[in-house]
Amino acid sequence: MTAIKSATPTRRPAGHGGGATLWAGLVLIGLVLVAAVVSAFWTPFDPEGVFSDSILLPPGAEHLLGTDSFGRDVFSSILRGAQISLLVGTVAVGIAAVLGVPFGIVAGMNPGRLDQFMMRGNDISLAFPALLLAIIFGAIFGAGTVTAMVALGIGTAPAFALIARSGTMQIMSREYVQAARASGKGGLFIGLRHVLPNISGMLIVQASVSFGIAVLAEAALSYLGLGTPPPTPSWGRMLQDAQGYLFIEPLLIVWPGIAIAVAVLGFNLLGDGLRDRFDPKMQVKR
Amino acid sequence: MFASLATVMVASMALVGCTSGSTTAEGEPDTSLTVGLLATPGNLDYTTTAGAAIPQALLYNVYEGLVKLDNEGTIIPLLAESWTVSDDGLVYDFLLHDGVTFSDGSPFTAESVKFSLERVKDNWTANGPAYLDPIASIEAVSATEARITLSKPSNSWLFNMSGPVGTMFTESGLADLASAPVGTGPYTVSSFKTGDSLVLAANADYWGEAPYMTDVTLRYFTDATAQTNALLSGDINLISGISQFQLVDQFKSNTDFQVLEGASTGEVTLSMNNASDAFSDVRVRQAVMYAIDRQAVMDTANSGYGLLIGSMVPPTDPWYDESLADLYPYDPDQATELLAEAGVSDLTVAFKIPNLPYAVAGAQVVKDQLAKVGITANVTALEFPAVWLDEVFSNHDYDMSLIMHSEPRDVTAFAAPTYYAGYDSPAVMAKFAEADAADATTYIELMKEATTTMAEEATADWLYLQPAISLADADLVGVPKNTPSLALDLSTIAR
Amino acid sequence: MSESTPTLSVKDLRVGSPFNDLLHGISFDIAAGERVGLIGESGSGKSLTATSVMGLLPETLAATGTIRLNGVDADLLTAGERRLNSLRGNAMAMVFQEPMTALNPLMRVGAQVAEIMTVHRTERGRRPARERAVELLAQVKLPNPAEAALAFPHQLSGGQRQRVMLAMAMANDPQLLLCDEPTTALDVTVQAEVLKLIGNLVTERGTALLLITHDIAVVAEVCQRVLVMHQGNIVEDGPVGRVLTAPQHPYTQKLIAASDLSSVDDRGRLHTMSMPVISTQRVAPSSPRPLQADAAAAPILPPHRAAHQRLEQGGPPVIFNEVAGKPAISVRSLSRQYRRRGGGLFAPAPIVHGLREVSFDVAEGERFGIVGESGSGKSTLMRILCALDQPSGGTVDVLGQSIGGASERQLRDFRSQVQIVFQDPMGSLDPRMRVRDIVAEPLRHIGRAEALARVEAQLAAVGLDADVMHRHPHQFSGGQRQRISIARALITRPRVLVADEAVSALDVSVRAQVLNLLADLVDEYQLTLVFVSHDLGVIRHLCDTVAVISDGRIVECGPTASVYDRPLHPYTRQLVSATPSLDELARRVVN
Amino acid sequence: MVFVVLRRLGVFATTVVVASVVTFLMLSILPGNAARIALGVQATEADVAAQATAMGLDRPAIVRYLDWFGHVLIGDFGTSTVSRQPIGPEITDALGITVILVLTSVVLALLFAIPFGILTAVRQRKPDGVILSGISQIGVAVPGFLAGMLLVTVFAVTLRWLPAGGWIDPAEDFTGFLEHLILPAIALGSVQGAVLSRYVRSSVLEVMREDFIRTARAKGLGAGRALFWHGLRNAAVPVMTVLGLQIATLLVGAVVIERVFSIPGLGSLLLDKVALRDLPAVQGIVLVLVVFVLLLNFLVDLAFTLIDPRLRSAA
Repeated sequence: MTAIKSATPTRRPAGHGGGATLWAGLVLIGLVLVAAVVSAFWTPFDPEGVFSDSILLPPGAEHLLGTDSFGRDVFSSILRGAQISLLVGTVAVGIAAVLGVPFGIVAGMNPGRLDQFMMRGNDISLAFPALLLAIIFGAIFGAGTVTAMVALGIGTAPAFALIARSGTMQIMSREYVQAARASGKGGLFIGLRHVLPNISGMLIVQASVSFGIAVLAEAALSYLGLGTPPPTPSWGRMLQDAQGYLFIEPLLIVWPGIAIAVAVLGFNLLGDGLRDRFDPKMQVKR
Repeated sequence: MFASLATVMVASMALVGCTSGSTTAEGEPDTSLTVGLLATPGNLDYTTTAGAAIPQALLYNVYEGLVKLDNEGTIIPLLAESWTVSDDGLVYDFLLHDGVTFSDGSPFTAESVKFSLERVKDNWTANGPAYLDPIASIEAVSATEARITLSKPSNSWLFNMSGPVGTMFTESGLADLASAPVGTGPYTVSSFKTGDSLVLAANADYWGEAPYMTDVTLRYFTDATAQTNALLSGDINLISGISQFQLVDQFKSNTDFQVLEGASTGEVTLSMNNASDAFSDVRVRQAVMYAIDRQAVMDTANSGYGLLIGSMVPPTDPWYDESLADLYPYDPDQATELLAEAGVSDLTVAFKIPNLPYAVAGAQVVKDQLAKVGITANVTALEFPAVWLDEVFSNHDYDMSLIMHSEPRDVTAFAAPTYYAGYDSPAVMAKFAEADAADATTYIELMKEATTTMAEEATADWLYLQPAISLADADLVGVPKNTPSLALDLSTIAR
Repeated sequence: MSESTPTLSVKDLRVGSPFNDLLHGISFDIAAGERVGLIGESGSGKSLTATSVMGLLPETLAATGTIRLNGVDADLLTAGERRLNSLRGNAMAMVFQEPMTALNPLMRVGAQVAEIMTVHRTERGRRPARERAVELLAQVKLPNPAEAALAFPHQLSGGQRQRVMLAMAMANDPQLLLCDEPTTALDVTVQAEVLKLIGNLVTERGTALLLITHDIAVVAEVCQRVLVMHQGNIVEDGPVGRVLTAPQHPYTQKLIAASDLSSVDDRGRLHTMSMPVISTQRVAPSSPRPLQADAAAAPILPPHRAAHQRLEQGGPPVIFNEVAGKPAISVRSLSRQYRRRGGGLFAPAPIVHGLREVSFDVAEGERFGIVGESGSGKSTLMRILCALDQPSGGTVDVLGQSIGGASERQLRDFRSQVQIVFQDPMGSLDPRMRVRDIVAEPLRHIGRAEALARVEAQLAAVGLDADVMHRHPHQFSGGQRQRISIARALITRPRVLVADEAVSALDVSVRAQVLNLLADLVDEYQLTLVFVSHDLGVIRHLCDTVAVISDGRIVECGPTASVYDRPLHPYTRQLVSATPSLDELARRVVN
Repeated sequence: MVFVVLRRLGVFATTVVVASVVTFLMLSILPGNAARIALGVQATEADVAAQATAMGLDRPAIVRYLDWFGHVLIGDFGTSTVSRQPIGPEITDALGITVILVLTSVVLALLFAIPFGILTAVRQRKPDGVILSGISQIGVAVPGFLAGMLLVTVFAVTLRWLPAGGWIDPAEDFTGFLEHLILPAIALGSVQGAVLSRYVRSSVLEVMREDFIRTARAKGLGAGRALFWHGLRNAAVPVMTVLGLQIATLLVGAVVIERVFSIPGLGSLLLDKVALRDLPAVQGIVLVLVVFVLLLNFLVDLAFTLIDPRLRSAA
């Protein structure tokens, strides 16, 4: 009966607002990106050195956002901090996708026993949240950016697997997959040529949302001392350091806070925008 | 500093009298106290569990020894009313207080002394059972007379007796050391939750003068900020030994609170692995000494709080020598010269620090300063205690580290060739041994010499002495300022 | 009918989005108790008309004009939401197309029916409403209504759900009932019953009916008057009989002609609405002949004539359409059962019988139709014939290749010999691929240049110009998409072509074109065609042999004409009577 | 229905076992010598070795696993190598605290998210709807612990209205308990609420497009009533999934807030025990956390089958 469905005019995707959200997201992410790139070549001051003579200066002409307890220029640190956040986000999401997507596709393409089995496995990995992994890994391999990224990646993978699976199952029911099989195409070909391109939409949405989550998680981990070790500036650790100076220089807590919010907001908006942009038929529906 | 310190003490003591007097006049005084501390004990058994946290809570409060260290670091009688030492310094006769009972009701007698001290050798695994090695024999002359004979004279022995190893236990109280300690002290443990709180209640039938505070809660925090927030919001009354000093200033200006600065035994040490290729050459170590601007380190990492000591000796030790602080002035050129002399160029060292705030902060400054003389320090913050103890302390797998040594008179231990500093100087060890056996005056002399040698040979860079800063409600008096021992003595605190 | 005030009167109704106009000022009346059909192809705006009457237009659309309902002073277009709420489901009610999704899945149907009465206070209190609901369910002929009332929608069949929708709609005796494609999603036999039901209900109660559909047959079944809609305008308005027999507006004429599968032109092709696209391209640049020569060598004349047989109740399994010599397809006692998904650890998986003991042949070059309703097993059969599924019993030989237990490797040659055309013109083309890649997909071991050449040739053969090669599927209409999938199916020069509901999703006009195209290509390439469909009409037009399949069994099989004119099996009779040909319908309405 | 439950239970059990193995393996490669930590800096290597044997650290992995999990099954998590107390109580205490905290925050979150999410969905095209959903977007982007810090600074430190942290057992002093609960619960709840409201919004939007809502409208229900009577229950399904996941992740996720407010919850306990290399305790905690999550998913699944009749019949 699908025939009749597609014969009737398909509803237009939800909300023209999608465009606006999309752009807002892109702009914010753009800001972070620029900060990261610029800081790779130039920052007003060295964000990693120690300047005993310029400790805890208030915002001013020389130091736009003031300096921290090591006399570091906060503005420089914020710029450089963007690198860590993006790095963590990218790698974590990358790992998650690389692990989760093929897993999900394979499960989705082989309904029945294998699928059941794989999904149980997925449930178990779902039961180890990223933060828990980060704590354990931190103890095993020592805390650090890499550990955090890996933990977040593995912790996020199950989500990707689920999305990929449900998407795959939708695609597999489409007739063009039947047609491909009827002309003797193997699973690999179908997976790569038909399934992957057609679920990429929802995967991108998922990726962008996960990215935001990863940035937040990195902050939380740094706050717990499980994140990026000093002197490399990380927004999360800047927050933690600033906590001690809440009464001496309250602004120190504001800047990294804003930075994090901007990044996360950016990726969430992007995600929502894309979700509206992509064909509504591709949305996961129980 | 000493003077001021003493006077304040006296003043506060005086205050105890009047306040307690006045308050009793009108209604019930508030005799409950909540103290905010950082390191939480894992359990309450310091006979088998290391760490300063347990003694801090229990020593002098729940457990008592024959002698104790007062806040000035002098040995004063506790369970022993008095004692005499034979001329050869081998035989100690302790006269014990009469009618002392343990919190479980069992009596404290010379037998208890014999039992407790003999127990140490076989049953203690932590907190330095070796300290009692000098003991040859213990006999209970009478119920109130205990005689301890040493195999060789030892100056450090009696001092150590003021620490955990010297504390008195009763056979009937050993059942559950980990959570229900039984001692003769002014307080008893009424509840303990790891990582959260330890509640002490005044011991009703305490043999000595009853403490002013009847209910004391020790609350444990994971970071100093939470600690100070708690004090500001009135959750706690006292923070003993704040660890992040940028938090202090806000209290100085606040009349609701008092800031008490005292001396501790915590030497913040930039340790170098004397046995490693990097630092086996004394000149390289000395280069480091010149390369580091300790004042700057202290200013940045410690908000300027602390005392430059230049050796592993705090002012509270009799053989303290202020002059050592200026032994190695900040002089990068000198440093580079020494390096050149030693034929070392672009030296790279593994700088493995514990992931503790002061260490992380200090290391960044040190790294920065070493870089200026061409030494690259690769900082890795190791999880403390687990990984740091394993890698640095046990396996000596490091070139440089940064950690605070808080045990009192730990310099002798530091000199031991098996210790993680890897400092191997028979001469110095011999001197320490000699000193320990010598008479009181030569003891001090020899200790001074030995410690000075260590400073000169740059065994380690003792950056500064961590100040003992206590933050308290304005109305608290008798708060111990110094921490000459591991104990946090609650008995003197009053309103 | 004009003297008494009409129940519904629509004047100059215009609906438009910010971007384009969808209804260009349509006007019509419906008298009390009158049954009016609104017919048109997808996108003609017929659904919009209904939704505007109900005041349920999506907020992105704006409507002007006037819509008046008898006894309502206000203009429905301008009336306030509160007022409309009091009318909807009360004075006017509507039945929607998708029976699957139109009911709340989490609510018992009885309650859903009762609700409409409690909402409008036509029944005091819940209990009486519930009781009334059961009565209504009885009136829409739902088997044991008391139980049905307690059922959840997913426990009912499509037809039953649609009956529930009707019960709901009629609950408050509306003076106007709107039905939007009420039976399109249903099987033909069910469709007939539901239509009958609608007819009876409205005549009994004198309710005015506006029935929206794309299917003239449906209109003819129930309606007195028909409005023909085309691109947002009503192009013709008249009594059904007259419109069917003597359509005036050219569009209507074409529409009628196209939907009449019994009347063909001299070449035996259907009348299409536009000029036949294909004819020009007849001279296909790629001449299949050389390729075909050997394959087609076996002369298909004299044509194999199928025997007309039926399956006796509880009788022995029959081998239908047995072919002397070497048949293209030979199926013997084929059965397929599978366990429903989710079986496993504890719950024993329920076993579903897709096919039971099916045996038949298809001769080389024969046009073999398989007709059946949803769940009859026709799709399973189709899938097995294409080796997309494995038989669980029996043997299946296609072009001498046995399907049972064959590996992909063994099937490689088979794959290029047997191809499929699917139903859903959207779903059968990968939206992310370009047309050239879609069509080229079945080709293997062929250089890119040659592949492209063949694609271009094939597209031409199905009547599409070369420039479509670089476009994506969504840029095409349903008909064009179906041409593309036909091109894909034929590019390997298959000998057997399986078509699964290949035209069910298309508008009548397009349907005619595609059917003609298929017919042409089958002739040209001398294909053996297996055409699976629920629509007896289409089959009758296209196939020379038809097998009627029901509940996993072939119940009757024989030459199309004789099956159609002299059905042996009761089920077939039901089926046939449910799909009358146009002139038959015309006859019915006229007298 | 019974079958469904049984099957799920079976699956649940097996997953738990597998999870326990994973947990054990993960932690058995933990560096840092528990014995050394117990003895401290003055102990000799010989002492440490002896201590290790005493702690049974030198037995083969499989033996230790079976020994451990066997006891866990009979509710005995073993004794902590540090506090030398049975671990069970320690865990249950901490778990209790965390669960109270998490549930309170989730309730707060729901109280905020449901109306807010529905509002933003219904008024999605109106300016106020857009603004409100923008606000929730920002809420999602704020780190929870930052919210915590700010709350402490304002309400505890500056205004001195509420305690800056710590925890009081409700049995001891209920008002005190509430006082200590409010700030952390809000800190945790506000962010979760923002997140939830996003999901509520999207699933309400989803439902509003469903055909049966149109049917309801055609029956004469106003848009509001149609959504309320027919929409929300349907919308609840996806939201519940998220909720389950949230609670699950929060059990550990709360650790950050627990740190800010120095609350002795499960997360904090985990961090402490990891720091002390109290292996039995860490294993116990991790296992409890994991099982708790699995249990939650299990319950959520069951809840679905209750809400959605379609799942009842289909196994």
